[in-house]
Amino acid sequence: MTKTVTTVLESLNEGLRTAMRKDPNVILLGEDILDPYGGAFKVTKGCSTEFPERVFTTPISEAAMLGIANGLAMSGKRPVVEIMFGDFITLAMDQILNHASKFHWMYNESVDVPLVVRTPMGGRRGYGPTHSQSLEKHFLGIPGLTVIAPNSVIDAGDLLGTAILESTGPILFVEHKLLYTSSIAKIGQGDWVDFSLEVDGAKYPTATLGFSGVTKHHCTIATYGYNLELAKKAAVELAYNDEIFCEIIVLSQLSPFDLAAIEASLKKTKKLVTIEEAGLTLGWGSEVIAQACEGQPDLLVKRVAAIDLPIGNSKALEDVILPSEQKIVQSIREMLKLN
Amino acid sequence: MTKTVTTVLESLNEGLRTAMRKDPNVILLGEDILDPYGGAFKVTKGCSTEFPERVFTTPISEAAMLGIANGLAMSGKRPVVEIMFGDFITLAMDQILNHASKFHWMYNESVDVPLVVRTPMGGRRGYGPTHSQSLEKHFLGIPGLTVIAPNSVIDAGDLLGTAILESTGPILFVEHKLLYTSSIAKIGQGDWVDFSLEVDGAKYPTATLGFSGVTKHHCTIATYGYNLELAKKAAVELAYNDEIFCEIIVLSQLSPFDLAAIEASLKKTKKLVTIEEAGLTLGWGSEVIAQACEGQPDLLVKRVAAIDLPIGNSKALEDVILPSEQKIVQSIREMLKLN
Amino acid sequence: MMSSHIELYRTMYLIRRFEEQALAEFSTGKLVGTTHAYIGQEANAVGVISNLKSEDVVWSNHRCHGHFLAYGGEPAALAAELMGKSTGIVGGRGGSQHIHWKNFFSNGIQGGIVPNAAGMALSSKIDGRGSISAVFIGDGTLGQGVVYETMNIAALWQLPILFVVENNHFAQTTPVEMAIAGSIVGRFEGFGINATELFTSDVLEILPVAEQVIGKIRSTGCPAAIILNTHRFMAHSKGDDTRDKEMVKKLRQKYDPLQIHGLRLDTADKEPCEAEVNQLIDAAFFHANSADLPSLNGRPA
Amino acid sequence: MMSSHIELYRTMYLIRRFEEQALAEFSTGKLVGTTHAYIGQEANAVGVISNLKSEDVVWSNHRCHGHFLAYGGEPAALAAELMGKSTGIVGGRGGSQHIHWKNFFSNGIQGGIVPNAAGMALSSKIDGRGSISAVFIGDGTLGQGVVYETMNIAALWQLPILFVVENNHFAQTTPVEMAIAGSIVGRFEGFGINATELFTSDVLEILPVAEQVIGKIRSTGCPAAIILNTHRFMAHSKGDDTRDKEMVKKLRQKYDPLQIHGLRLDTADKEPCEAEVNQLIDAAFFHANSADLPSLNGRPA
Ligand SMILES: Cc1ncc(C[n+]2csc(CCOP(=O)(O)OP(=O)(O)O)c2C)c(N)n1
Ligand SMILES: Cc1ncc(C[n+]2csc(CCOP(=O)(O)OP(=O)(O)O)c2C)c(N)n1
Ligand SMILES: [Mg+2]
Ligand SMILES: [Mg+2]
Repeated sequence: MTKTVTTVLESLNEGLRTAMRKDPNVILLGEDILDPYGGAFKVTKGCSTEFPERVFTTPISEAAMLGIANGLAMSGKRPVVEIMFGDFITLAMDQILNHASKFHWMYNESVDVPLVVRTPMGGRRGYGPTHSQSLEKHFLGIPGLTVIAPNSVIDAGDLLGTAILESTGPILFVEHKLLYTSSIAKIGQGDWVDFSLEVDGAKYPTATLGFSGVTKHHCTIATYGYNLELAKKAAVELAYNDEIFCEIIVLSQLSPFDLAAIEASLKKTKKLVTIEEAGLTLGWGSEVIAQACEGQPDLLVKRVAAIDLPIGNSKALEDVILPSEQKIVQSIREMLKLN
Repeated sequence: MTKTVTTVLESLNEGLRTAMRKDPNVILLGEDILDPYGGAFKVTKGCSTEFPERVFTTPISEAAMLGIANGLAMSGKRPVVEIMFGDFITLAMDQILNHASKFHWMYNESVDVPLVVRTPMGGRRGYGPTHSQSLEKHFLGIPGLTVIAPNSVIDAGDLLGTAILESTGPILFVEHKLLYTSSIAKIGQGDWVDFSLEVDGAKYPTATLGFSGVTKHHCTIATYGYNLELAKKAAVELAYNDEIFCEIIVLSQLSPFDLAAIEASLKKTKKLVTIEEAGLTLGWGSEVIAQACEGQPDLLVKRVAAIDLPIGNSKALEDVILPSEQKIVQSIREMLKLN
Repeated sequence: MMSSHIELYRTMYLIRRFEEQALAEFSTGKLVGTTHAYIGQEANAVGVISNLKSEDVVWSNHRCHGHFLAYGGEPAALAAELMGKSTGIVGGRGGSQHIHWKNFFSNGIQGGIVPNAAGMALSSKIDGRGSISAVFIGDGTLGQGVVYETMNIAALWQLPILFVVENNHFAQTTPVEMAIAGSIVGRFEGFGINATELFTSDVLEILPVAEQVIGKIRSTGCPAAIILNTHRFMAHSKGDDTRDKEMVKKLRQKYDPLQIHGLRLDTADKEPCEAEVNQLIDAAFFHANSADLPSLNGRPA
Repeated sequence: MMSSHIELYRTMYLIRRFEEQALAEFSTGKLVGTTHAYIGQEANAVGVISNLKSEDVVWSNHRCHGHFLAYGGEPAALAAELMGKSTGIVGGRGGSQHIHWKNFFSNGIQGGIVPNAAGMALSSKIDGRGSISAVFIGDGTLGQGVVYETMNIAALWQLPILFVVENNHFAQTTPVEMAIAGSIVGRFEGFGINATELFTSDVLEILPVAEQVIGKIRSTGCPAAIILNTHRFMAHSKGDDTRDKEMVKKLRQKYDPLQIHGLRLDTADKEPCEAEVNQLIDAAFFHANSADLPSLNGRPA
């Protein structure tokens, strides 16, 4: 590959195509994924041209699409399903929860169901209440299901490739719409000049971002996906204005929960803020905080998330409903009693 | 009504029929709900005989059933839908999340959607992985949706009646299968001899159970639905064997979360154990604990729930996967470092 | 019920101009999000909805502007909704595809509206109100299972519901041949629902057939379907048209409902009508543009 | 492929005896949970599955015991599964309606299995393996939308899948007239899928028709459906029968597949066959009963 990949979208596209090249069992299913269109957000662009016999554009049938992918996965294929907007995953919930995720255990571990459901989530594009949600929280904790979300500091294409080629069970792969156009982070440069980065060796890695040269961080921020971009800005503001240094832990594996990196950071900071775009109640952060507090009784904790409302169409409404850099800064200041 | 109601099932049945008598707009929809069968768990028994024109037995179409109920609710009716097993609610998730729960807010509060979805949840009957789950956790926190669960210390029929007759928005009403045959608790008698009971005046009330005569409780147990029965036994064992007195808070409104009673109890005990039958991860207890810990930093907290696995069919598997009196006792002893 | 030639033309022209203006505002960045223009399909909305009464219900989809305007909705309120303003139909909360006004409703999940419409039809039937529900779906939406669940129940329970399938031969980029096996009429018939199919963009052909089908729903209380073969002249939403440009141009030449029906009008009637509508549209977008943005006002419920 | 008269009888008798024994064990409390007896429908499973090859796939539903035994599954493993034992088909994890062995699968969510079967058919097609998927559903399950989503895709993509609809005229307590509008055959045809309907409990009538339909699926690669009008003689699950007892008795007199086919056999063949099966069933339940209960063995994944 000589083409320089600069956005997360390009990385995902590259990762998808590489996976298809490596394994002839990779099959794509989804609505409007054929070239020249290449999918509503273009992640599948080029795939049908390169592998015409392995890309199936489907009718508007999210449940059947998932059900067919289950059947493919149980008979030697590695299907990758695109749900055009994550909001429609509700239609496939039965196939995900009562079929794909159950078969392996229910059939006494005699089958694998290696399928990946890719879908864009998130707001801030003015698409309104049925095209802007972050519904992944409803799928965290489903036994047998792995939920993954790329971000800008790890290789999103590799992450997708690993999910497609190495999974033995179903994976929900959640791509925030704004992440597509996000640049791949260059740590120590540009926006990221103050930060150092450590990425663990996990299959779906966790990244730890700290302020370079700072020996003691005061607070742990846990987040995933696009919200890292907000977390970063908030951390910079707190560092410059308040001399509060936050260590940011970015997970790519949302479920099953593996919070080792967060716990390690908390040993030092004793303060935890979670950031996510879904509605506050029973979001990803609730589990993170519940686990953290079960493990360590003396923490200060706080969740930053959307207000529990549909996502209004108007930008003015999106702005008040969704989390923002300002709300994160505010929450951390409140938690630390800096106001 | 002269008939003496002794089980929660009878109470629910009575509540449903009373609601139908009170308001001619109450309409029932569900699979196999006509007499003489009266529904798989008999909650609707007698309704179609008394109100033949208001009880609609449906094809096996959970999504359409909910969608039709939405339409009814938005045009003056108060539909009550029975989903035969809670496990099938996945099929109706889109209608619940992207339709019923959204319409009121999305349409700028110009419509109400007063519908009740009743469904049995829970295991311990050997029905296997697709007929034993407690999936309500996936529906907690959906903006616009209220989730209610009856229990044996409040009047379940009244609760259902309130949900049907007084709701302005959609309600998911979750009935644990074992609750049907549970006796209505007589506080201070039989099994309940040691307990005192306080029920708050909320629309969907919260009950606080304490040991009568005990001035200081050591630990707060928060739970809902059938799991109160386990909590009670565990509390009795801890009281007799360990002289640990637990105050039990039983919520009937699961979502939106209103944890005032739990917080009040925690002010005194500083120790919180949540009990639920769903898988541990991102269960109801995660939100309870996250909120509690955000509010008060010095708590000891612990969740008791099922192992994150499908519910095996074999009783031997149900027993290890689901929470039990013994696991609750064990967890509380561990938290209090009594082992 | 409206039916004079000029009135029919006026509504179709109103839809056309509204959509053109909305697309224009998008390119200048005044509108965000997305929009699905109804241009080319105007005769469907007008031909069907002209036959409805005020007690009847309309459920519509992502491509709802034409249905809304044919229903009598305010262009200014729709423009404001698209712009996310507090004066929008639903205060800027819903946007282009999520609106409600009187007995008109739309939602952005393909297919999900169909049982909602059936529920309202059931409500009408229970009360003996005599009103019907009309639900508009596209060809692609026939991919959704809940549509068939609802057909079945509507036929079993004899619900007064009109299924309107606007077959514009594409679902986003997917040609109907890649999305629908068998036949649309055959599908309805398999569920015991009478279906009438038309191949026209002439409002004067759609109007009487819709009248007849709707009349039958009213008199029998039974569901029925109209399949309207039609064409969209613009992209699916904003700029995502993968169809051959020449082909689309030819469609427009042949099937433009405004052209077809416009020929029946005297210039003396048509020109003032168009001028009036042009002004209305300008005013609608002008007012929308200067309206306030919404806020939650501390009311998160 | 098995096809001698006595072999057909043996399999049907095996199913019958298995189900009778399972129901008996329920009443004595040895089995918990629930079970859905296949008694009365034996000719369907045997008639269809006898035509399948080992590479073919079978997806079944809640009423799966007959399908499983016709597929060649071990009665002892099925009995142990019902009893929640570690020697069960899936180690006691699935129970009566959630089993998997070789290319046989079942699940307890009505309709959801249909796209799973289609996915396996697609896999076979992609690889050019020539194998087909057969999926068994009941009349009531035609209420599920995903069934139609799958019909559409199977027809569009020409997937080698056989839809077997066992119309036993009831879904739990719901008579088919209250559950299905239009016609079952018409529904398949609306999606461009050829459907053949039979009204018989005679395995010798089902067998050749299934052979022909399956042969056509193999040769054309296209989906097809068989609608088998049939009758269940026992309750839906354990004791929940709301049907008229006399009516059921009459059905049994007229439509018992074992009676119908049994008449063709000599007593000299039939008796030893029955004796052998009786012993097999006794042994199956005896061994199941004494087998160990499962544990998680510290492996929660
Ligand atoms: C359940 C669901 N899946 C996918 C989409 C995305 N989507 C919006 S419109 C559309 C195409 C609809 O095609 P059709 O029904 O033919 O209507 P048309 O756009 O042609 O008017 C798609 C796939 C959606 N809104 N809802
Ligand atoms: C999605 C779903 N809804 C409801 C049920 C409960 N249920 C199990 S079997 C059954 C009736 C099925 O009827 P039919 O398809 O005719 O099969 P039969 O039992 O007659 O063999 C129902 C309603 C289910 N298992 N799955
Ligand atoms: Mg279309
Ligand atoms: Mg049946």
